[in-house]
Amino acid sequence: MADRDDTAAAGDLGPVTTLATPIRLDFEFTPGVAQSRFLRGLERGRFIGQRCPKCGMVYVPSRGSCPTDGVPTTEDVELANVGTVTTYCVVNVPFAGQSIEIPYICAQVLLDGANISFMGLIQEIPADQIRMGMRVEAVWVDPDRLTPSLASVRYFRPNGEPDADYESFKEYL
Amino acid sequence: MAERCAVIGVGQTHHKAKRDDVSIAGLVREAAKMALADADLTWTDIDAVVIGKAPDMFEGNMMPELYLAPALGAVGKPMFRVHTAGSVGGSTALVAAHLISSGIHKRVLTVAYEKQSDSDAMWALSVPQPFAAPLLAGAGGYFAPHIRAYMRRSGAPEYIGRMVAVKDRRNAMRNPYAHLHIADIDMKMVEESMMLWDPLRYLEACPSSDGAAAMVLSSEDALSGQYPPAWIHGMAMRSEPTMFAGRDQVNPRAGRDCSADVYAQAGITDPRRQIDVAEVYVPFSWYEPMWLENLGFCDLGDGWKLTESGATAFDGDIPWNTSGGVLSSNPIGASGMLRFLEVAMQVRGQAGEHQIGGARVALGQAYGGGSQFFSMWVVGSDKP
Amino acid sequence: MSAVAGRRTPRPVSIASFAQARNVRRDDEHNEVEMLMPVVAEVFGTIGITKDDIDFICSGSTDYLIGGPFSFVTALDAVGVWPPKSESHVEMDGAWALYEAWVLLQEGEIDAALVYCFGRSSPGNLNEILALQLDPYYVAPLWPDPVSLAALQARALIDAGKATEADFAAIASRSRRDALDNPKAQVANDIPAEKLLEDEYIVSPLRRHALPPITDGVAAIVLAAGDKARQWSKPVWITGLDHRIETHSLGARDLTSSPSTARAAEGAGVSDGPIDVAEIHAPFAHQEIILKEALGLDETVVVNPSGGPLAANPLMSAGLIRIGEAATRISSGRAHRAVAHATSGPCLQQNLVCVLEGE
Amino acid sequence: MPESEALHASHRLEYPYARSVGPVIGAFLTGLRDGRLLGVRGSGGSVIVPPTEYDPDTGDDTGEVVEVGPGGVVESWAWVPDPLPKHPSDRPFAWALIRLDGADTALLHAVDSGGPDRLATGDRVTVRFRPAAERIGSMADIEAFVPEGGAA
Repeated sequence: MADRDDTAAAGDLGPVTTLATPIRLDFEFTPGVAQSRFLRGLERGRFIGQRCPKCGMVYVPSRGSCPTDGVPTTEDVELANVGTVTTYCVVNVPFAGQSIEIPYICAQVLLDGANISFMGLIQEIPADQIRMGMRVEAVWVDPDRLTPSLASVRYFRPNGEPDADYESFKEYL
Repeated sequence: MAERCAVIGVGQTHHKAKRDDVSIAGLVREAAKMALADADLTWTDIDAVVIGKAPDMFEGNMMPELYLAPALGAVGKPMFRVHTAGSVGGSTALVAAHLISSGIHKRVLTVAYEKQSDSDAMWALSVPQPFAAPLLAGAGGYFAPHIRAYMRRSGAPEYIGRMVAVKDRRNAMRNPYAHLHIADIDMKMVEESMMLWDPLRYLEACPSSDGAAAMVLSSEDALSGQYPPAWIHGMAMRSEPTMFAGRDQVNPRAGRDCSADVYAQAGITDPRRQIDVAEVYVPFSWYEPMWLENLGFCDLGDGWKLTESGATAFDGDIPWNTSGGVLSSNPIGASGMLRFLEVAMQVRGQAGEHQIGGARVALGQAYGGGSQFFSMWVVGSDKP
Repeated sequence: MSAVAGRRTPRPVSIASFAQARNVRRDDEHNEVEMLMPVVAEVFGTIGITKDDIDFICSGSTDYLIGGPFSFVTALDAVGVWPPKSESHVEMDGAWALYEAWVLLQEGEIDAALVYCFGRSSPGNLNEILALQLDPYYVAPLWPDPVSLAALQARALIDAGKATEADFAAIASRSRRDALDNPKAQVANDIPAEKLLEDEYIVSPLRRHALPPITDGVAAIVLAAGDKARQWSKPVWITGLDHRIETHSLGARDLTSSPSTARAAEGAGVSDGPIDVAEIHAPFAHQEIILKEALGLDETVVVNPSGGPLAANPLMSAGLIRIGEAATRISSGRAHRAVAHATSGPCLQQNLVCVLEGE
Repeated sequence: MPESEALHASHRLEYPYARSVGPVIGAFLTGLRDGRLLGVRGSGGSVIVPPTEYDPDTGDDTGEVVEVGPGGVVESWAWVPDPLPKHPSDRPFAWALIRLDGADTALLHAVDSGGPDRLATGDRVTVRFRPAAERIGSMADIEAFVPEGGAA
């Protein structure tokens, strides 16, 4: 109907088929009060979680509420530097924003004392030797490079303890 | 009491990696006009329009119902926009259906779409935020650990995922609208495809597609169209939090509760026996056996056995995703609606080469977020 | 279900409870969950219920305000949806989330719904963000800001002889004076209109006073039907609810009128009885004039006693707040029948009208 | 409790979207690149500028492409004394809705009139394209509209 003779005739460039519309927007971001406490803990080389006053579960990080009760989590709980790999995958695919050489292990780590796992990088072990239940410890960046960010945790590595029993973490899969 | 509601028109685009021949409006109109034609209606016959899509950042077009209102003949009418993450195509259809079952409208057009190629799906799904964890895994990396957990729990052999990948791609060969048409797909090809997120291989993951889906829904006194109506026998949505202590991400309770609700409405007590065909949101191969269990088609831990037995294959007793499913076409915002639309096509007998003969009751399911948002409907050829 | 002469009689649904945060220029301490939690607690607490009494939840928000996808997903943690709930989200103002919940309540299968919305307007630059609502090929690439588009509409209104700049100032002056009685308002003051006319133009013919403030705010409403409507509070009934959209291109619209509001008002039955109070979502002063005409309101109607959006305009929430404010006027006995209005899009492209009545 | 417990950081959301435009928008953008203004005939015979695949009121398919302009009438305008960084002009200008000759709908663009006292509703303006070598097929190919018979 439209892209015919008269419009294309004017030049040999051919019809316009795409339009570049770059979009750049700037924001001031805050993660909120509760998550900031977690992040400030990372800056000190510590994992700080928060306990729900109703169900007693410990969230790390807490976004400020207990996701099941909908009430504020207020009691800070310092967690261990060690935990258990509940499940994992091996990342073999390059993608934009990736900063680690593939293949590498991406695991759900359940810190001792927490009731929720979070995703962490596992190193110092070949990718084919990772196991569900493996005990791991956090390796932090040098003290002078600690920041309020998960980048302060370089990675987790096996700490040599015997694997956790499947029954002990199967509720967290 | 709720009014009866039926699907009387369906339309979808040819889904492709890049639909570089159309604008966003052109894409949605392709599906919408096809649905109107199927229902023998024009824009003026429609009372209200409900659209859905995944994040606006895919196209960089905020609240697109505003720009798309005239393109979908919505001027002067109610126009509504739904966004519930990956389940959005399903929930959009449900919001549209409630506009009928509540008695408010007679005919509603519902459309879902994604034009992912305007940007990059991987970018739009994981826009890096300050203070967030470094980007570790990408989209499939979120789900791969849960797949491993399923394998551990059920003892499923590793080739099950490959069977699903082959089955759905072979089904796609019967569907002219599917994005992926891999004629020579077999177990070996899947096994030799690149390992992306171990245990997930390239050919076990969904593509990224441009595409749109549309349906015309009608009340009982406003039926039209060339094919018999697909009556809605049950519909439900359920959500649970993204992360909480003791959350079962392999077999989420929100999915179980949602199916229990929809089955109760539809009078289904034995899904495997009573449901003739299902379209279920399976973006990664292993989600077929996982959802077989979650949706109650078998006992816990037995989903993979059903897949292995061929029960879910085109000639099985409960064919799943005869259209090729999300594994063969994945315009994210529309993927859920395509599930709902495909089962309507089945019970209307208009699915062409991927039609299951005699299909009378069918289940459509969509899920989204971290397996936390579910929407489902059961449609049938009989009036409920 | 009756469908007499095109308009059915809806199932009575009551605004059982309403809560909003104090509207502020900037809340940069809290994330959306932390902003919502106290408001959700209040909307339940004032009528003595919990989340377990709720059958359906619907929320309204947009990802673009904070520049990250899926902000509604984590916001759910402010409610605690466990066991799983029937729940949905619209990428629209909370007033449309209320519409979805009201639709479900019409079927008679459920009796209670929670509606909430959140809009932090401060993190980004609204002048740029809202340009992304415009035609992505022809208009958004030029980055027209919402103030400029509103100014085109205001000029058209003046040219049509329907208003003067003094009218805009009078509306702004009255709104912010009324806001002095609203503890949740962001901008409240008592400045005479003549003084406001000394303001500089931001984009002519709009001076600063005719613009809405930039606001962070959240709000929630509990809807109840059946026995719960009377058990939980003195009912404020939704007797009519409708919404309509216009075409998108500003150059294809008559900007001096709001036909979509007029149609929604007809659908909601605004003219079926006298209106005491109107809470109108007119972010720019001149839009109140257009909307009053479209709603068919005469000079006896009290408009925006809360101060309206000129006193606080949290995006994605300001529409739902209009419904909450109108309901509050009725529940507190200061009005019997009220109309609330919400808008979306450039120059009032999409409009929702809600009619409320006390017993 | 300390003054501000929460952390803050700046966040940039940026992507170079590339949109396929389809035949109708493509015709208009091609016209811009070639220095011409095009519209499309809507279902009721009216001429829609800029052209869309659909009639803005009925949603019906639009028809033949027609040339419009280069002059037109200002239907409304708004003077911007302090342009924002992303605006199409870095000196004061007017946004205007311009109904081009031969068109039934108005186009939104910038008018460079030199001052708010030199523009009024109903004024005639004409298009000022960027030099041909700079045009790529986008709205920015129009530098601005200027008052007919003498620019600022």
